[in-house]
Amino acid sequence: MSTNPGVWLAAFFTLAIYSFLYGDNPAYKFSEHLFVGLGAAHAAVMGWEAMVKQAWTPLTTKGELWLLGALIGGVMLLTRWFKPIAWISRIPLGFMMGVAAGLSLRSAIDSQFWRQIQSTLTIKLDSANNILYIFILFTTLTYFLFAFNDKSGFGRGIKGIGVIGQYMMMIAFGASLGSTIMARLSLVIARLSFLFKDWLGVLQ
Amino acid sequence: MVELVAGTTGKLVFLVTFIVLFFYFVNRTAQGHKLVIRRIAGFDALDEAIGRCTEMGRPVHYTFGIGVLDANVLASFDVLSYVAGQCARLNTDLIVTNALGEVQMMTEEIVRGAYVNAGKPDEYKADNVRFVSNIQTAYMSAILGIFQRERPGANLMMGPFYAESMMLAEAGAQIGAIQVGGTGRVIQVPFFIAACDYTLVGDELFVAGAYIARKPIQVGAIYAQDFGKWLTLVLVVLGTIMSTAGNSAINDLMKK
Amino acid sequence: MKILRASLPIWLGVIAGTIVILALFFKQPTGIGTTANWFMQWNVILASFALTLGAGNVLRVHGNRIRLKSSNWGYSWVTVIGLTSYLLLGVIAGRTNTAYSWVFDNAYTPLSATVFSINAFYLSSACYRAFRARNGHAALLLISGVIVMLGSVGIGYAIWPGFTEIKTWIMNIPNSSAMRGMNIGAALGIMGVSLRVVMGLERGHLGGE
Amino acid sequence: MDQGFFGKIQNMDRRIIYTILFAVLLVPMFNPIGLPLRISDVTQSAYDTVEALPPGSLVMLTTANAPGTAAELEPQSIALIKHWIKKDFKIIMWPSAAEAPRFIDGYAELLDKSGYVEGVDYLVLPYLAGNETVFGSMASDLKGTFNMISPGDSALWDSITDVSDIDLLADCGGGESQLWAIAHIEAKHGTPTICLITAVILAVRQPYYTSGQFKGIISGLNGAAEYEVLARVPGQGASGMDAQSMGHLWVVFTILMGNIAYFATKGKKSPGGGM
Repeated sequence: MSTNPGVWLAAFFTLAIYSFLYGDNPAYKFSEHLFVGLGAAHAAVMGWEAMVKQAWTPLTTKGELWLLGALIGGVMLLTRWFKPIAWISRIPLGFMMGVAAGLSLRSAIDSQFWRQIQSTLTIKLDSANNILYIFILFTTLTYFLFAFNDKSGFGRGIKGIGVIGQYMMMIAFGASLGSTIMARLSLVIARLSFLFKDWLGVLQ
Repeated sequence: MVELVAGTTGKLVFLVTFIVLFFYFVNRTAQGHKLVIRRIAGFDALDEAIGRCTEMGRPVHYTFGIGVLDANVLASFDVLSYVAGQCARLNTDLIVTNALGEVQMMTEEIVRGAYVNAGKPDEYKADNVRFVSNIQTAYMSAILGIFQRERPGANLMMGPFYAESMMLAEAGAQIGAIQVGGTGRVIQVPFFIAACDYTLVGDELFVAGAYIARKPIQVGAIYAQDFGKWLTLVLVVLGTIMSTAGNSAINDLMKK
Repeated sequence: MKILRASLPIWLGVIAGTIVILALFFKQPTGIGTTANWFMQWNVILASFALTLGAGNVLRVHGNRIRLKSSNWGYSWVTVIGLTSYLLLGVIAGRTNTAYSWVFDNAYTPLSATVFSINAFYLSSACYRAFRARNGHAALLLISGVIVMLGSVGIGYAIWPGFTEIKTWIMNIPNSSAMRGMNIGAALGIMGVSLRVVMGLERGHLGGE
Repeated sequence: MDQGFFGKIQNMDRRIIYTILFAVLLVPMFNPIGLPLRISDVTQSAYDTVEALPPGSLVMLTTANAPGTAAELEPQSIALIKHWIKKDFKIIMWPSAAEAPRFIDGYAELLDKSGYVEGVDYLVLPYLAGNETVFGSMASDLKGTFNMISPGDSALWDSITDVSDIDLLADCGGGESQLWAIAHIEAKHGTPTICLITAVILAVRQPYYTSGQFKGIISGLNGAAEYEVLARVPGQGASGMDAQSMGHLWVVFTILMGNIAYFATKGKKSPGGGM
């Protein structure tokens, strides 16, 4: 059995969280509340360090004045804690939203849309697997057509193809769920190995 | 002097076409042409979920997931403002939990706005729009606690979800809440499918504003997106047939 | 002042977004690329500031609970004390400080890892209910899920080697193509929403209409 | 109310499922069975991509590893880095998430022990917030993004000008970061990219492997175990595989029981499955 107080502490937290599987209790409540605090603090510390390294130090030691824009924007973000001037925080927020939207449009059009289609177009319909691949892609994408009236004959036709797509998606979802079990069990195995190896020392 | 980056001409042409069509359809809707959108069960289920909470006298829980402020969050805002309006009208408590400081600020305004619009500004409870944590696991543990202690009758999850989707959906199922999940992050959809009563799959979430609020701008966007899908369908069928015949014209064109 | 409040955020978003998008397409004039780089680097710094907002939010929520003596308010003290002491330690002594790392390794890490691992239990009980062949959808979900589960581990292979082969086929053909279809659909949805922001038509994120 | 045997199974208390799951995971941990391991095509390609690079190549690891995902990502990362050390690569490491720096501390220690010199043979870049933006920024101006490193600070850093000098990018994480890596870095510079991911997201990353945007994928604890075998670097990955097998078997068993009970009682509605 471990004599390291850190290991004992870690073991306490591990058991406290698992106790929630049985039901809510004070040990869980304590751990949950402590974790919320530690989590917020760690994020803030990382934010602070990155800000100092990337903006403050180069600005003050190397005189990189263009960084001033970002620092002012950052301070404007913090105005939200002061009700009368909280609106100022929307200015950098608008900027951030713009950059984020621009970048996500870039990656959506390029790697998620264009190159995925390009890769599809190199497929030759010369084997059952390839034909099936295109068929499933076609029906799935049809499911995501929205702009039609589902009462018209045309609409019913599209909907029919979409229903096939829905069945195909179910196969994909099943595959996801199946491969997820593996991922999640790994986490439990790691915790159990901590408890029985590092803490209790009964496992080699 | 203007010079394009090699291999981007095709994408640029597509983007410009997309924008032109977008404005064309926005104009048409604004002029009063009725544009139709197919039925989406997940959105229709929102009323059922809220209504059940009203009958049982239990609160509705609404959350965005842990992801960054992106397209999913924006779409979710439209759903939230509808849900908050219905809750205000039916005098049902609404608990909103958040993982992003920026989103918290915006949700407070959306929920308060909905209560004001319903003529019940005094019934807005600031304490019910809660920032929980920006760390994923802390966010999960806090919401598990809320489920056990406040027992919401409906759990609505719309936004950029990561691994928290499975835990929240299963914890919601365990307390017997009626659940609607929706995310554009396709990978998390299976977990909602497994444990929710209704699921908005991928792109369906982005239709929220157009479907629920029928805003012309959003309806226009849906039509432009459908154009992109039709184009893809045609390209895929034509392109693979041509590629089988040994002709790579479309692919060469897309490389330009 | 009113213009500043309502329009400036939108316009900054429009300018920033447009430049970032144009930089994907235009090599010349070089100014576009350079400005886009600046904007992205500013955004990285702004994001660091935004990270610190979370701590403020948590303090406000739990401060209110203590003040109003809401249910379980005693535990809110745990949050407030944990947050402030760990934050001070990190800012004053730095992340690489021994005490900071000790708390990270022995409290933060086990808490986070254990909460995450609860997923395994919730997933198993969700599958227990969802994988029930009550209709065509659920039957397909069940069959593909079970095959992938057995095909992923040694024991599945030991029972019948075919599980591994069928699993590889499911992952490469039906799964890959359906996911590709969904990805393409979602990409177009993201494009629609992003364009609305970049063109200044979306205001929801700046606090209502 | 008497539900009968099958009724009871259908509404089995989840705590029973949980308790037995704990037990079946523990047994093989004490008594390893030694079940066979199959190398999957995605892991093989990842290994081949690394193996094909000449010694002394410059590689970069961007990691979003966190305590929640470390059970899977840590064994993968260690196996990959050990392989890199064998190949004598120059290594740049960057934490792309706030929880990742603590893990990079560990990798740096491993490199130090193998005779690597910080700044010359390997370099750790500091964490920057901003998620996707950082990847976009790195792709267009690597040196500007990490402006805190001055000329003269690191011989390795001085020897490169931008991302195109990097011969292989490995992105590790359970979130979106791999997509950002290919959307910005791979798309712009054609940098060969492999990813280290949790088994959960393999299903959605597969199309990007088929299209060649990823040159290989190491996924989940089994991916780590497979990579350990391929690169001949024994590690933690293989040790959990028997417990995995038993856990899967139990979950499949509960699902089968649930179905039998469902058909025996002609089933009542339970939640899930709505679309």
